[in-house]
Amino acid sequence: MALITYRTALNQALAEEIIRDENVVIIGEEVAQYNGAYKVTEGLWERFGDKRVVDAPISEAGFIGMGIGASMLGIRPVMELMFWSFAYVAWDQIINNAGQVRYMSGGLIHCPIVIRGPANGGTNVGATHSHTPENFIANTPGLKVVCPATAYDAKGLMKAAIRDNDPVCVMENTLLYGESWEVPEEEYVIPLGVADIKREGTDISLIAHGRAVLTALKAAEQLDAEHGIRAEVLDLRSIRPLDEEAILATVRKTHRAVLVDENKPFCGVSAQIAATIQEKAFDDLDAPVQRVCSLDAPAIYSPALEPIQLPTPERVIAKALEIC
Amino acid sequence: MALITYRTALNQALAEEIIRDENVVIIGEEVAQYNGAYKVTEGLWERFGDKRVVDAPISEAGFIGMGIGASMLGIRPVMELMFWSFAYVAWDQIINNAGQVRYMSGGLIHCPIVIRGPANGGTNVGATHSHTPENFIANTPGLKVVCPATAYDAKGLMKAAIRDNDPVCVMENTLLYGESWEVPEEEYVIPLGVADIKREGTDISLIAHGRAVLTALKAAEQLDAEHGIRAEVLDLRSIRPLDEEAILATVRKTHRAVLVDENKPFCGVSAQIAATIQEKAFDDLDAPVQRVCSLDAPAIYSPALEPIQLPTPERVIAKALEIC
Amino acid sequence: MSVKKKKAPETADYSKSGINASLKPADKIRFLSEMLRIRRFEQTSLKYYNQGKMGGFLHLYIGQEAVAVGTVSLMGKDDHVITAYRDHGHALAVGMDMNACMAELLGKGSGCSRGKGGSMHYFAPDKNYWGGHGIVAGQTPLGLGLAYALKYKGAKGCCMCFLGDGAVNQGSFHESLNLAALWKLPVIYVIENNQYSMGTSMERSSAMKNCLAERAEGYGIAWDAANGEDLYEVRAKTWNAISRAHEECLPFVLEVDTYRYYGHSVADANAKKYRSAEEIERYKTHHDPIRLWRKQLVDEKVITEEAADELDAAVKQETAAAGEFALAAEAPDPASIFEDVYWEVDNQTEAGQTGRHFFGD
Amino acid sequence: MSVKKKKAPETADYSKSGINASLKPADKIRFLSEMLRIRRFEQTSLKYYNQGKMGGFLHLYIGQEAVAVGTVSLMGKDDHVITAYRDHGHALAVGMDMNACMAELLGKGSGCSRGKGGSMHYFAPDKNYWGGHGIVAGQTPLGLGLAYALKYKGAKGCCMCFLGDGAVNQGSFHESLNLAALWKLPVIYVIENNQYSMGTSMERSSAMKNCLAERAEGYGIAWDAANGEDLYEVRAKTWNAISRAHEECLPFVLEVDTYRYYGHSVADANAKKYRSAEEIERYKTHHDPIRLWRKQLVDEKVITEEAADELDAAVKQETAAAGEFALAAEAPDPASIFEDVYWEVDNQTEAGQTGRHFFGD
Ligand SMILES: Cc1ncc(C[n+]2csc(CCOP(=O)(O)OP(=O)(O)O)c2C)c(N)n1
Ligand SMILES: Cc1ncc(C[n+]2csc(CCOP(=O)(O)OP(=O)(O)O)c2C)c(N)n1
Ligand SMILES: [Mg+2]
Ligand SMILES: [Mg+2]
Repeated sequence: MALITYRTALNQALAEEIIRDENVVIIGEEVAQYNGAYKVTEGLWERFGDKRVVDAPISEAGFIGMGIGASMLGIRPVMELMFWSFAYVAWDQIINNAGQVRYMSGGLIHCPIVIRGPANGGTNVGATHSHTPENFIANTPGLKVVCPATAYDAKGLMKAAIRDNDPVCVMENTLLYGESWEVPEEEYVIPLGVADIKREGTDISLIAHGRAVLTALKAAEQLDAEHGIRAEVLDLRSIRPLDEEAILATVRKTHRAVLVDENKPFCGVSAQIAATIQEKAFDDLDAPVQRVCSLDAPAIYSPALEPIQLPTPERVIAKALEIC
Repeated sequence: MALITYRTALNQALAEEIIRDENVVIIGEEVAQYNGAYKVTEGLWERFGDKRVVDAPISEAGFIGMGIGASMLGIRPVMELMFWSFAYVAWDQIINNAGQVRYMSGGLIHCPIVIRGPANGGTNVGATHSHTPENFIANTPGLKVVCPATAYDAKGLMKAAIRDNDPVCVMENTLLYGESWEVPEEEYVIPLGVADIKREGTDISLIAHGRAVLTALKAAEQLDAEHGIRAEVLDLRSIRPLDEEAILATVRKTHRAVLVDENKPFCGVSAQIAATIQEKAFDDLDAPVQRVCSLDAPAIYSPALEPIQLPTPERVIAKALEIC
Repeated sequence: MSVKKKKAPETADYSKSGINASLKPADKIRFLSEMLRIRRFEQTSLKYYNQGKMGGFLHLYIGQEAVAVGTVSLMGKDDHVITAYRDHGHALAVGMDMNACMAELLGKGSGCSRGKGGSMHYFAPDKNYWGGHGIVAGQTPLGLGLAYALKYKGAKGCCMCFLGDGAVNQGSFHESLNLAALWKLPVIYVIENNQYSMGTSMERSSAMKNCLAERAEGYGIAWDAANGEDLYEVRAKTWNAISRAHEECLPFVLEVDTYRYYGHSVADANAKKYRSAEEIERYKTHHDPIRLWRKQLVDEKVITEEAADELDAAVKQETAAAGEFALAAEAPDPASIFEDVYWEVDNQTEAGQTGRHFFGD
Repeated sequence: MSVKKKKAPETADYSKSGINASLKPADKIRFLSEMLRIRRFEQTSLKYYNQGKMGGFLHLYIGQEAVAVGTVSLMGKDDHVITAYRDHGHALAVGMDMNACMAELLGKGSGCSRGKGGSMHYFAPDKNYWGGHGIVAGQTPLGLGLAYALKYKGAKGCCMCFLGDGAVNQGSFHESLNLAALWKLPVIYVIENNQYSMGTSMERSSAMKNCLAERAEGYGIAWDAANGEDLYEVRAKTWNAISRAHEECLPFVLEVDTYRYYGHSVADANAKKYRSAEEIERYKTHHDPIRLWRKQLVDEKVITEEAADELDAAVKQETAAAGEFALAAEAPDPASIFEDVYWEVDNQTEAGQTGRHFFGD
């Protein structure tokens, strides 16, 4: 196993899929000659040329819509949004075209498209650049969405997303691009809809997705070291499809849950998870499910304050202690 | 008290506010000369003229953004979206401009804009025209959203929305426009953030917003008549701000809740309400909070099937019986 | 009311232009038949709509038939079509099954979209027909994508993407134009200018120099304007666009003047308020594409009045039969609500079975 | 690399045009001072950025100063400004406090946006300055709205809305152009064409006939192109646009050729890859707006070389002091995270107190 970055893992996934399937094409702003604003596509244009790696002008509605149209004819575009925040200028294309055309056509059309890019706060880029719309996407039947937390997951999920015949939104994280994890040399694919226990435990479940998984892991370590509480950390990995069984299984084991979620609280992903747990594991719960989300205001710029706006291990620990 | 339609109630609210405040201007597609696609603005152009009631071309991003800009300089635009579904082509304007500019400017700017129009399924207009984005809006700190269920509420909330100095989204319902309720002749305003008990009860709480309130009321009647169960029906009216106290109070009284919600289930408004109830009234609950949402697929066209895709009294009753 | 006048009859005789000169009488009669099929189909659907047998909207194409039939008549095997919600004309022109189209209106399981799309959302990928789209101009980047796919695959084809005179003011259309020109994509935007977007005349919705297609200039895209009442002219000018797309892989914007006789949709109660009865009457009497084409064929001695009447009668029968088929067809199975959401689920693949795809129960 | 050449020096001598002929020496020196203040401010901010004292992005305006200073110098009491994320130049030009601007970069509570907006989001409504917007072209409909409000209120003013050469390809800009023309709104779109959007040259992002502003033709909007290295020309052509807006309440599109010396943002590691070192050097040496203006003033004998050096030294002191102010300023109070979200809450009105506004705890 090699220690590689989340960015490299994604890059490998893209390269491998470009090679595997001649219909895979990477399209986005600065993905080709510039090597990607965040260097996820580094070297791909040089390796695979103009046809497979395409620089787009700043026209997200236009080029995302175009990608959807091309996917209807069998192309498998992997569209980069420089930030997922920019999806809002292409929102109609994503929700109404990618999300609904299979349904409205009675199954005659499908859209094997991937839309990917970072969706996270924490880098002081301000409110307009820090959206995390996985809850919006997951609200929309017809769309799928995954939020990998490690390099291993990023690679495996990206490959699954590209091979999937439905539109899949992959939400990455600029704060993770430079982090490293072990990744096998051999090819592997991680199916969408399968959660992963990132740490075993017996006393409480910390359920998270994306970078919040790392926050949960830190909290778990501290809970163990300082409070003797064994927390299990469940990484959802995929939001839709969702591994509900894994969620219920961990709660049935620990009887307590804190959900860690970088979404804003109102109707964030953790609202759905909390609602599900209380509905389906009501009698297994020894305490209310707790949520730790981003503080409920637009993302603040100030580097002094933004770190505390996101879920912190401290806030997770405090919630855990409340119910343990 | 006069019996007037939901449509007329809205029309009165608009007219009264146009008269009250010279900065109020109605802008939207077909709102003026055509009298509104759904006739909510009927007669206003004739009464108030070109300056106050303005027909816009099909450019939602352009004119909603324009309205937001005008509101920054003190105009109070009331923008009609012919359907809230069309908000997705203006999504960036709504979320990033109306929603974030006050914050990003450190409070120097505010946007007293109202964006209104119908947001509902049930009229066989297909998946692209049946979105109910109140959960998306409520997820966004900086925005407010209300969903009136009756003519009385529609008028009072619309007037409050127009006078509010923050951006308020008013989500109406084409299936309610023609329905009538008693509305007082005297002026009144309903503050945002105050829920309303539409029916008192002791055995179970049915919590809903928008047209789902009427579904809940029908279910409550039948529960009473056929099962001797006294259901309390709480109408949220406003989603953000939210009357959490009223929600917790009814649950503390009845110890059981079914949430009725025309949103799609994943991260719908009722997910947030369920999460809140289990968190804050955990010990008061005698059973898990249940949710009745729209069936989890894009809105189907077929007039034979669409009615059962929305929450029905039958589904509400079934859920209520499960936990009573 | 619209100030823009129908163009004065052009001197050019498009019946002689290459693509038309080679037409056989049978072709010309087929065009008449196709236009009639559209009109009679919609008249039948209108009857059902008024009887309350349909839900939602019904946007009639009546008056515009020469545009769909003329443009679509030029399609080769790698040419594709996409349009907006006023989509019956193009659907029938590409050869979609009339029964399935009628059944769709009535929301039946045997509808072309299994009752899921309705009037605005017809689809037939096997006929290179990609819908039927309800969001104004939403089809314009999709059409671009079809052209992109054709070029990517090396096919000598194009995508004709239809839009209305109101749709030109949506940002996605403008973004599409820039991309089409920048990347030399074989997409032809056909603006069906019927002079109104709902109740708003073109002058009240669109700023322009002389015409809407001229906006293409700003992107260096070639454009033209055609008189949509004349099938020959529509074909001649469309062929020019298609040839460019096929030979040079270049986009084109073609504005076609036309007119709809009915309201924006059948629910449009104001259909006779925002334009005068005289205006509508003038179009029906002097500019009706079917009437004009029939007269043309009679003048050319391609058809007799009697044969034309017979043709019409046969078409009426066909549409009536389609109506009966649709009425008799069954409503979709309630379980089908959850079908056609995810390909992987429908096809019971492994990916369709890992994790929960549907929520709420 | 950009093919588009700087225009050959025009024969017109813009120093003689009405709006420039009336300038007093003090005005001309003030313009020099303002351009220097922008440049020195940004050089100071760059130092802090490289020291890790800032977060996020820093988009430098250096090289483009004559555009902001020239256009803003013409603003009257009812003229307003809105721009994108490359916003320091316009902010200082309208007279925003340099200390507050620097403190904002460092995320301090005394920053112009209370540390909430950062580099991309400066605001000063009291100076008719409406930001600072991070979404490309997002400011274009907002600027239209400012113009709408001015017209609605009967003010004789306009809104100058700045955007980049990459921003012209966003749909919202196109929608804004149509609305501006249709409703005759006094908005002036100033395209600051620095030839690149991030690492993409204009030719790789924008299809056009001859220039970007020409897209205005399709909407019947007047337009012009100016050489952004020449403050006189910028002022003369902007004044033409402002006069139209004031007198006839009409929109305008003005494309100004300019150049940025630094990368797209400081984080742009490729700044010297997508364009040649020679290109950058050529602009710095031959087309620098400050250098050229200084020379002009010396030639006009409005200032001596020594006085210009003194001015520059004073400006450097000012920016250094602003830097120190910002460094010493306090971080915002964590409680302020929840401030400035809702007006009604901040102002403790009744509406701000009914119902729960914030969630999560
Ligand atoms: C984004 C969006 N805005 C508004 C509508 C409602 N709407 C449907 S069709 C239409 C008029 C379109 O006119 P035009 O483009 O001229 O096409 P026509 O109906 O004349 O064929 C409007 C306003 C919509 N479907 N989508
Ligand atoms: C909708 C959107 N897409 C992409 C971006 C990322 N981005 C920020 S600036 C920029 C380049 C803009 O270039 P241009 O308009 O020429 O302005 P300049 O930076 O040269 O001043 C890009 C791609 C964004 N902020 N918003
Ligand atoms: Mg039209
Ligand atoms: Mg630029």
